[in-house]
Amino acid sequence: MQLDAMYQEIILDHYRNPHHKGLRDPHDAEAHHINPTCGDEVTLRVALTPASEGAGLDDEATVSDVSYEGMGCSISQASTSVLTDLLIGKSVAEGMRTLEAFTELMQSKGKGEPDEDVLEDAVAFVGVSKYPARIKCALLGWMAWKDAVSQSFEKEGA
Amino acid sequence: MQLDAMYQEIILDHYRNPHHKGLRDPHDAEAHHINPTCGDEVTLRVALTPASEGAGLDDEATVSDVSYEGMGCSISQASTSVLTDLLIGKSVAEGMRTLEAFTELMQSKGKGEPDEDVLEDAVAFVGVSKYPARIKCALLGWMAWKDAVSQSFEKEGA
Amino acid sequence: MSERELGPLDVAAIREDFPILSRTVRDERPLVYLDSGATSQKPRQVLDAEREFYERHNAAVHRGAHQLAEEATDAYESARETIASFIGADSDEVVFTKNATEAVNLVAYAMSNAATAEDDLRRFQVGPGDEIVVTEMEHHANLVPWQQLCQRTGATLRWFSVTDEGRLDLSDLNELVNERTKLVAFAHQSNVVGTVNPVDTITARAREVGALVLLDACQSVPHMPVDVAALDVDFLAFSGHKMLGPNGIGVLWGRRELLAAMPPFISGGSMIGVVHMTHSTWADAPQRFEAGVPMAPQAVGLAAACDYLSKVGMDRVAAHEHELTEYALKLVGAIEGVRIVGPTEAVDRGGAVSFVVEDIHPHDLGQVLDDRGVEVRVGHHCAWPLHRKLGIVATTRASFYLYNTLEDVEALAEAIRAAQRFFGTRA
Amino acid sequence: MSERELGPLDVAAIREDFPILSRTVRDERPLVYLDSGATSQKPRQVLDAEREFYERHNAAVHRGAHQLAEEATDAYESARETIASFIGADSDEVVFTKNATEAVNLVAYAMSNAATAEDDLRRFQVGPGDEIVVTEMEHHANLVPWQQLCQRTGATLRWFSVTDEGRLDLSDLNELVNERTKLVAFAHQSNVVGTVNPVDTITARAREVGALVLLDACQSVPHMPVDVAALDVDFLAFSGHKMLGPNGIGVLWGRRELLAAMPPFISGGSMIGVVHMTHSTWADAPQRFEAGVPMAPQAVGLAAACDYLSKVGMDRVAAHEHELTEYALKLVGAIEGVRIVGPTEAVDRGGAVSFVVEDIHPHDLGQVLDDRGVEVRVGHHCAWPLHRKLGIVATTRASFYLYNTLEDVEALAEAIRAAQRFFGTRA
Ligand SMILES: Cc1ncc(COP(=O)(O)O)c(C=O)c1O
Ligand SMILES: Cc1ncc(COP(=O)(O)O)c(C=O)c1O
Repeated sequence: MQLDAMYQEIILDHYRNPHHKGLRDPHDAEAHHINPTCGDEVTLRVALTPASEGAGLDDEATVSDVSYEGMGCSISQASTSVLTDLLIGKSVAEGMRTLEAFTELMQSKGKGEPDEDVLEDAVAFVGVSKYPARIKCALLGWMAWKDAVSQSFEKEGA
Repeated sequence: MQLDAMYQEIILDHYRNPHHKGLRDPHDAEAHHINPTCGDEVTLRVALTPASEGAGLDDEATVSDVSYEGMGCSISQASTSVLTDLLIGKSVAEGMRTLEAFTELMQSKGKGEPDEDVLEDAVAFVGVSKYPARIKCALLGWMAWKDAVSQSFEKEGA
Repeated sequence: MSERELGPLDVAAIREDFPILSRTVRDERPLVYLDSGATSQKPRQVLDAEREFYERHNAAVHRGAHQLAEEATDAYESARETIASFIGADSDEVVFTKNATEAVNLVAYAMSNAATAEDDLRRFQVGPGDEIVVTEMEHHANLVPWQQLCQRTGATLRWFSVTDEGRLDLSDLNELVNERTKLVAFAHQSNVVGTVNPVDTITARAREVGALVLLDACQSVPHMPVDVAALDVDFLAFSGHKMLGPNGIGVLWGRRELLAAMPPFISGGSMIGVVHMTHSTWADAPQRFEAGVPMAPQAVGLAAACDYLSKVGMDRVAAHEHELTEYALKLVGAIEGVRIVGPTEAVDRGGAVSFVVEDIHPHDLGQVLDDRGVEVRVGHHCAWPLHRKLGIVATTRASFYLYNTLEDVEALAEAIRAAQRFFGTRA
Repeated sequence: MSERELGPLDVAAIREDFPILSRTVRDERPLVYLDSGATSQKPRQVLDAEREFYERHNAAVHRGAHQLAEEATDAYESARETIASFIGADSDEVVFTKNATEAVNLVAYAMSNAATAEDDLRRFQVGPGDEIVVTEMEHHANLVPWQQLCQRTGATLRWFSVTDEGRLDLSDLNELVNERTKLVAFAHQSNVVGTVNPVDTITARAREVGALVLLDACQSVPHMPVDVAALDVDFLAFSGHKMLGPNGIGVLWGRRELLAAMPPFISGGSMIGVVHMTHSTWADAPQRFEAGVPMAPQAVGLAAACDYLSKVGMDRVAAHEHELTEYALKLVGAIEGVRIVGPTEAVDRGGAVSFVVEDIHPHDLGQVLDDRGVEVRVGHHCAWPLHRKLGIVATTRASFYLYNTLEDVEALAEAIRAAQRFFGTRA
C-alpha cells in the first residue's frame, strides 16, 4: 500500500479542515485556474502590502493575505491550504522561493529531500511527486498564486 | 523472366508502329485523360455516324473514326493503338461490349481467358493484368474513348 | 440471434490473446483494465499483422510500380475492404484518417472549404443564418470542430440538452432541427454515461429538413454490430485504437455521392488529379481525402482487429458487455454513497459506467483504485459540457470490453469500498 | 569530423537489422530496395520498441491517472524529447502529426484560421495583397496546401523557378521575397533531383522582409545531420516513415514563440483549455496542435529510429549515401542513352538520383528493373510542376539509404542495360 505515503495525515487534515478558505477583501488581484484534465478549479486572491510607506509593490512587498475558493481533489485543496499558511506574512520574494522549492519537490519523482524549514507542512507532498498525473493537482493553487501576484504588479505598473 | 509474357510481340509492335495515330477531323468529341501517378496523357477523338439517315446518335451509331495523340509507356500507347483497330467500324454498342471484355481481362490478375474473337490483338494484354500498377496504363485510352462517346451523345442531346 | 446460437464468450481464451493483460501494476497487483472507453488493448493477432506488413511488404502505397509497392497497396486496399464490410459499407466510401477527431474535422473543414470553392457545393456551404446542431453530451471531438466551423463561417451552433438521467432531451427536436439546419452531429453512444441515442428519430427529422447527419460512432462500432446501410446517416466517424486496432488510424465513412462532391481537407501528394503551379485538381474519393503517405500498416492492423471481432461475433461482444454493465450497475450502484451518473438500467445503454462517490473526489478515488490495480478513468472524459450540465466537476468511469470478466466488476466494487474505508467516509 | 573518426558504415551488420532486406521478389530475386525516398524500411529495433509499448504500456496518453496511463504518457513524452534532441530542438517545440503533409497543412490552416480568430494574430494573417513564396521543385505536399491557403484567403502564390540542372534560380530572390511576403516554404533537399537548397541565402532574405520560413525537411532529416538551432527557419516538417520510423507519424517543429501564438488546426479532445457549449479555449503548444488520442506507439517507434540513426551517426549516414550517390552518378550516367536529371556532380546533392533512358518510358524501365528485383520509383514523384518545367513527363528515381551497398548501385546499372537490350534500344 503506497497510499499512505501519498496521503499523509497532514494532507488529509488540511483537506478536511482547510486554512484561510473563503474569498476575502481587500485584495489586489484574483486568479482563476483550471486543471483541464479534470475540471478542478481554484479562485485565489492576494493582498500585498508595500515594504515601506509610499513604496510601490515589488518583491519586497509583504503577502498580507491569501484567500481562495475552489473545488477539487484532496491534493489540490490541501496544497492550497498549506500554501496560505506558508505564504501569508512572507515577502513576495520569499514566497517565490517557496514556490520554487515546492515545484522542485513535485518534479523529484518521489526522491526529493525537501527542506522542512522552507516548506513546512508542504514536505508532506513528496509522495505525490511519484504520480505524474497528480503533480498538476498539487501545483494548481501555486500557479494561481504566481499569476495573482504578477497581476498585482501589472495593475500597479499600469 | 516474366517480362516476355507481359511485353508480347504484338504489344511492342503496336508501340513501335502505332495505328491510326494523329488527331483527325471530322470528330464529334475529344477527351483528354491523364494518369495522375505518372503524368501520361492521351487525347482521343471519336467520329460517329448515325445508324441510318436522319437517326440520332445512339448505341447503334457506327464508330467511323478514332484518332489520338499521346505520350506514355508502351502499354498505354499500344493499347490505344489496338483500340483503334478494334473499334473503328463497329457500332457503339459493340464497342462498349469490347471495352467491357477488355476491362474484365485487365481485372483477371493474369488468369483471364480472353475471347480472341472479341478482343483480337488485345488478348496480348493478359500479362499486364498481373501488374496492378500497369492496369491503369492499359485502360487509359479506353477510358478516354468511353468519355468521348458519352460527350458525343450529350452534345447531340443538348 | 437465439441464446443458443449466440453462446457466451470464452473470455479466458480471449484474454490469452492480449499480452498486456497478464502484467501486474503497482505492488504486483494483477491488472484490472477498465479503461477501454479511452483506448482498448490489442490482441497478438493485430500486432502480428502490422509487423508482418513491415517485415514483408513495406513500401509507399499507391506510389510505386514495383513488387513491394504492389503488395503494400494490395494490403492497404484489402484492409479497406475488410473494414468497410465490418460496418456494412462499400470500400470506396471508407476514408482513413489518423483518428476519429480528424474524421470529424475533415467534414467540418470540407464544409468551410466549400465556401471558397468555385464549384457549386451548396450542400456543404454554411454561413450566417445556417445552423449546425450538436448535443450537450458530445465528446469534445464532436463539439469543438463544429464551434470552429461556426466561427470560420458565421453559422450558428445549437444543441440538444441532456436530461438528469443522461438521455437526450428530444422535446424540441422539431424546433432545433429546422430548415436552417445544415448538419446534425451526435454520438451514437455516450462515452460518459453510456446512453445509446435514438439515431432513427433524429435522422428522420434531419431528412425532413434536408440536413446532413454525422454520427460519432467511436463508442458504438467497437461494442455493437453497426451497419451503415441500416442507419441512414451521411457520415460515420470512429477510431481504430478503441476497437483492438492500432493507434494512428481512424475512419470516416461517408455516402458515396457526398464524398464524390465534397472538397478536400488536407492537401498534398496522392490526393491530386493534376498539379500545376497555379492550380490543382483532385483525385476521386477516398484518395482525395488521404493526402501523403498513409498509415498502411495501421490499416492492416485495424483490418486484423475487425477480423478478430467478427470471429468472436459483434453480437456476442455486445451481449457480454451488456452482462458486465448490468452487473456493474447492480454492484456499484448498491454501494452506499455511490451514485451512478447516467441511466441506471442497462437499456439503450452501453458499457461506460460513470459514477460519483460521496465525499471522495474522483482523482482521489482513482488513486486508491489504481493502487489496487483497478484502472479507471477520472475527470470529465473530454465531455466537459455534459459534466457541467449534470452539475458535476468530474466523474469516475469504468468501461468494459470483450476481455473483461465479472471478477473485474467485483474488483471494482471492492476497490470503491476500500477507498471509502481509506478516506473514512464509510465503514 | 576527420575521416578516421568517421569510419565507414558496417552495412552488412546494418542490413541484418532489417528483416525485409532478406526477402526475395519476383522469381526469387534478392531485393534491391532503391526507393527509400518514398519510404524507408524499418529495423527490428523500431518494430520491437513499438510492440513493447503495446504489450506493456498501452493506454491513452494525457488522459488517465492510472499506472498504464502514466507509463504511456511518459513513453510518449520521452519519445518527444528524443526526437527533439535529434534535430537540436526543445521538446515543447515538437508537434506530432500523422505525416509531413499534415505538418505543412497545419501551418497553412493555422494561418487561415488566424484570419477569423479574434486575437491579434497579424503575424499569421494573410489576405489579398499578401504573398506566399514556394519553389517549382516542391513536392505536392509543400505546394498544394499553399495554393489552397491562397484560395481560401485571396493571397497570391509566387515561386522560384528551377534551372535546367535542377537548382533553384535565385536571381530574382530580392524581387520574389519582398515586403508583401508572409511566408517562404521550400524543400531542404529535393526528392526528385536531390538538390540541397541554400537555406541560409533564402532565410536571410526572408528575415530582411519579416517573412516566416517553413522548411520541408522530409528528405534531409533522414539523410544528414539537421540542427534547427543552426538553420534559422521558423518551421520544419518531416515524416517518420522516411527515417526508419513507423508510418502514421510526422513532425512539425516550430519556434516556441510562434507555436505559442498560433491558432489551432484540428480541434477536439486534449487540445483544449476549457470547453463550454458556446466557446472553448486552448491548451499550450504542443498539445494545442495534437487533438485526439495521439499515435503514441508510433512516437515511441520513431524515437527508437532516432536512437538507431544516432548510434550509427548521421555524419556517417550522410557520408555513406554520398559515396553511393557518386558511384551511381558515375555508373548510371555513363550508360549510353541515359541522362541524369538534376545535378550530375555529388555537390550540394543528396541521394535521390533521377534519370531518363532514351526511348524507354520510365514505366517500362521500372518493369524490367522490378523483374530483376531492383525496386525504384517511376513517375513524377509528386513533383509534377518540376517535371513539367524540365520538359519531362516522368523519370525513374533510385534513392539510397544507410542499408544500400555499392553492389545495389551495380545491380541498378546492370538492370538498366538489360532494359535497353530487352527493348532493343541499345546493344
Ligand atoms: C520532399 C518531400 N516533401 C513532402 C513529402 C510528403 O511526406 P508524407 O507523404 O510522408 O506526408 C515527401 C514524401 O512523400 C517528400 O519527399
Ligand atoms: C464518443 C467519442 N467521440 C470521439 C472520440 C475521439 O476519438 P479519438 O481521440 O480517437 O480521435 C472519443 C474518444 O476519445 C469518443 O469516446
